[in-house]
Amino acid sequence: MNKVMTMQKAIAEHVHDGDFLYIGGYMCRTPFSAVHELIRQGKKDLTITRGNASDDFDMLIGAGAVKRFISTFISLGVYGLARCYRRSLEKGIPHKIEVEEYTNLSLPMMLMAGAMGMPFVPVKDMVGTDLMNVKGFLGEDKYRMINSPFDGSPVLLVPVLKPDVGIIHVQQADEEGNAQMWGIGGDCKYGANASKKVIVSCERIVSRDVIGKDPSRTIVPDFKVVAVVEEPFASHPGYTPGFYDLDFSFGYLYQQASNTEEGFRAFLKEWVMDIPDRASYIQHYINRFGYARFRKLQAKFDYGFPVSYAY
Amino acid sequence: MNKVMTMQKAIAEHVHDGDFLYIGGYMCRTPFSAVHELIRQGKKDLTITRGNASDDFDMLIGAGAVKRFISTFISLGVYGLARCYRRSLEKGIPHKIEVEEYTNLSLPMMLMAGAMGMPFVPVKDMVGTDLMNVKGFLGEDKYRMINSPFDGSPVLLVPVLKPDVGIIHVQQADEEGNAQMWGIGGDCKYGANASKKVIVSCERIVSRDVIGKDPSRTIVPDFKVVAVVEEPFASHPGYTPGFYDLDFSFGYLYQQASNTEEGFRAFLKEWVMDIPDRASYIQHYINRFGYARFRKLQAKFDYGFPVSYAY
Amino acid sequence: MVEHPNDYIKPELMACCGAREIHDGDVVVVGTGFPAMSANIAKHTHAPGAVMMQESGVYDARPGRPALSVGDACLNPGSAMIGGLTDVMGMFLQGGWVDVGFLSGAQVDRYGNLNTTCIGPYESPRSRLPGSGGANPIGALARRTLIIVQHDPRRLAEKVDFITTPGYLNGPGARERWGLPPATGPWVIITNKGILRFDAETKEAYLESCHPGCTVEEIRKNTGWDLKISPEVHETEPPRAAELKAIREVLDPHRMIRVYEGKGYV
Amino acid sequence: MVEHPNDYIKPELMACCGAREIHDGDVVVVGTGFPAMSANIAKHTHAPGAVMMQESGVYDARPGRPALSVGDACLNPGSAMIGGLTDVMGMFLQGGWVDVGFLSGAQVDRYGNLNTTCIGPYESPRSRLPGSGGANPIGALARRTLIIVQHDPRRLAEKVDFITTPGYLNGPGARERWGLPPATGPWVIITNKGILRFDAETKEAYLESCHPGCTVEEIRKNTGWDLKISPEVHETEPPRAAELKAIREVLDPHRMIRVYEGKGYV
Repeated sequence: MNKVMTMQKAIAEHVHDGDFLYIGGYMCRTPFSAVHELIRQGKKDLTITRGNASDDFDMLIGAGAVKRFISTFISLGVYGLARCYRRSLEKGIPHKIEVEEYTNLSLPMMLMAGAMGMPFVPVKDMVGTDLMNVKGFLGEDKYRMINSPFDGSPVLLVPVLKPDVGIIHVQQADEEGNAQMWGIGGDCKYGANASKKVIVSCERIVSRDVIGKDPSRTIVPDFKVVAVVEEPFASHPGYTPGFYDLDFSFGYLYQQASNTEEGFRAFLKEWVMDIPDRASYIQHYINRFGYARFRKLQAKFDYGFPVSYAY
Repeated sequence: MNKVMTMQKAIAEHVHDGDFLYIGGYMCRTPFSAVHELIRQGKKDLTITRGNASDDFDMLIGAGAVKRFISTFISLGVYGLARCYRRSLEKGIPHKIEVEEYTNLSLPMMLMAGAMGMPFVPVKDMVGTDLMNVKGFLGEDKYRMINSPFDGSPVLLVPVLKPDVGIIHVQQADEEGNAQMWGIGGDCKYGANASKKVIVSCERIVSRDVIGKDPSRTIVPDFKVVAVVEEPFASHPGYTPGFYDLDFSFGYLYQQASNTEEGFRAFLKEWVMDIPDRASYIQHYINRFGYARFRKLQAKFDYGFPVSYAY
Repeated sequence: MVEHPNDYIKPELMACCGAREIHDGDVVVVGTGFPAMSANIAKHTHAPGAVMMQESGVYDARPGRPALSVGDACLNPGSAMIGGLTDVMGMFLQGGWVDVGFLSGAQVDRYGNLNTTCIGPYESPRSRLPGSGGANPIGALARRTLIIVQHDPRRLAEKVDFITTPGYLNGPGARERWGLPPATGPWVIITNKGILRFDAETKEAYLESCHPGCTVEEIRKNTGWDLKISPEVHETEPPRAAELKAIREVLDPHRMIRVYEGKGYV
Repeated sequence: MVEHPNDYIKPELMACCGAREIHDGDVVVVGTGFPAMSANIAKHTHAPGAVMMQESGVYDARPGRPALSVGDACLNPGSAMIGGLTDVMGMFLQGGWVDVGFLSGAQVDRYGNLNTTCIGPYESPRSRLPGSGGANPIGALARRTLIIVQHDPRRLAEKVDFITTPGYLNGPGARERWGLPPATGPWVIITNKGILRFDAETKEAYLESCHPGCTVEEIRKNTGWDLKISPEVHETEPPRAAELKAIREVLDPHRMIRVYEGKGYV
């Protein structure tokens, strides 16, 4: 079944207020066009998660779309602390979100366990720290300590995560949703496969034959995918390996803007609310900063070697 | 550090009698030259494991190298039941091996858990069947049933596996041991990474630069690898995607030979004991069956598309 | 009006019976031979949206020849996704995405429990069989398990020597007590003589239909337990023209299926 | 005889102090800035066999520019292996393969417990910080954790507002009681004023050496607890010529390290 559609349609049909969303990316392959669409459509009361969150999560929080955040870390990278996140937790602006805190080991393991249908998963970190003393909306179910039935040693068990929707950006996918990725993965493969349904945006749609030429690159099979959106440059200001680089100066622009609530609102108006879709976003970027700077972000040519699966 | 050596040296230096070995492969990328070398060097009292075992495990058992087998399944595929395995368990020839039985879900999960440093792993299969009533050398530690501390539901926990040595065959590796694979994986990635050290045989050794052109294909990092053996055609009569096909008639030859103890001994003499190394094995194959048949096994040309990781 | 040519062979009939149990859109774990054939017949007739995977880690393979094992070389080129055992057995099967699994065995009992481990006592087997492989998890976790087996009193046994793969275990409520997922379990037993289904209450297999040429008496005689008969017992629908067309023109032009004649299963 | 040029800046000294804690053959989890610099200095001087990885899933990267984050685009091309968080944090770190991890924080106490979560009460923080990320698992599971922090009484605190990452927790035996792996924990605290190590018995950090120009008194005054002093307290060895050569000619020709001047850590 051909699942190609616009991001507007994908988000409108498959994401509902109150949903639990896994949003992939690690500066690498951030599905930013989907994040903008979530904000444009005024989705609210969302629970969001992934390991190492960044500007996209900060923007969702600042826009008031988020009720709960299953977190490990959030910052603007080189540009320091996440401004909207701080305003939410320090000043309740626009409102105080509920946070459940894990780590970059335990949370990815919880997503892996969700993908693999496990009831819970043992992890070796977190013990002895205040991460065990603060419990959010999961309450007692944030974790359980047991003694191993094998050797009696103390073992921390954390719950599995099964998001309602997984949203990821990949290099290429076919029209039915077989999604292929290379480069830094973050918790993308397990986060998407732990989700009940997956929205895939991609730099390019390729034929099923192209997928079949290198099936080991596929991280999500089509039967889990409900929407495929061809969205070049979707990760900006993040990057996608083989396609374009991080846009550091845009990151600085966001940091400066999000320093104040007014600045953040103005940024949101200019780059999200007044923009109908990703093509217009790129158009606006080129109008504002010039094609030369846009061109500079495009990846250099540095291809590897093809392989064969033949017999 | 350059770890390139002969299979003779790799097995002699890194495998000891009584070791616990993970031996990868799934008809696909069977490290058969390593298996032959284990037999040639008369290694004994080995514990061996992987999901879905085949002729290579049957041969090790028939040769008397195996004391214990952590098993899910073993057969000769289209050629039916594993003869040496049957003789061992039904008649004690050459001796009766000890078997600990799991499944193609639970055993791979136990290897994954071993690779990930987990203390045990919950699985949803096996419950209610005789697989829980037969316990081998692991005794009570074959599994434990608990009630989930989260919701009280019954949960089966199985132990982790941490083999002394992992032996795998891949398409390509560099001199330090970064190993790259594509096509059917079986439990190869986790089996190798669960092991304390890894012996890698490969169809070709490539430069570190070639590895770096497609790092997402790497399944084992060099720091876990103790030996790299360039061993073309190492999987025969199994196959390696992109290099050569299954050799069905050789599989039939093995089935016929292994039907009787004498036949098996004769096969072992001709194809293992009287053969010093893999090059001689191929030489003997060509002498015996002709180059045309050898050539027929070579994979067709069917390359895919290169990708870029650039920014 | 559906056409039923009468030049079919028994393995074709059995393959068609399997195909009819697959719904459009089903996610199916297949092995080789019959199961692959049945799934492909379904895909080429009433269930174009059905998708297939092999436990070895392959999803939506496009084999250029009939696969002779779940790890066959021909499953690699052209497939949509290749991972490992933890992907198909873990992410897809244990993850709860698999609708249909095909299984066979040396013995099956009235509750659909299967034995692929040993004939005779486990510690000193008369015949040692391969073991579970993917069978136990498929029987434990697939929504509908389709069992294909040759029909004789030794195979359809009063008691299996070893329960390798869970059917309904010792009857109603047993799967639930062990924490197996709801709405999973054996769905049908397809033999070379007829089709057995499982009673919703008792979970016991009963005879639903006899293949053309087979009688209820013959089937009862060849079943190891006192087989119950459906009040609506009838003749199994023979292969439809469209099904045979798919087999003979698309899936198996060389009629390799003939090798199964006289055998009941793969 | 080792040469010590005196034209170095403080960040270069601190980077060299970090480098000297890395042994040949170590598996090191690095972040950006200092840690990457220290690990690379070690690799270019006494520890050519040390290997590095980033928690984002990258092993043995060959960045064409200094990485500004652990997920930077420049870490992709040329690396030896790229997976995901479960590969580096799971297979390598939790799997027990990591020798050295670098950490920093807003606060660290005498037992090497680190705070990167909040200043002030957790429920109503004066300043909300990023959270654990990879810090907690690195502090929990790496054999030797190297802590780099600016030296002032607020950062080297009597009590941290929140224990994000385990040092020796509340002292001897605590890590063992929680089941953390044996022979793991904080190894050294490198500040812009000196080097602190942990007492084998008490697990409390003590002053081992003062950087050139810093006095014991100044350091005690800038430490939030009653800092114990080693009887062999001495001056920190300044950067060696070979170390500075590696920094200036190979690793950082544009001297980007200058941005850290006056700051204690990244």
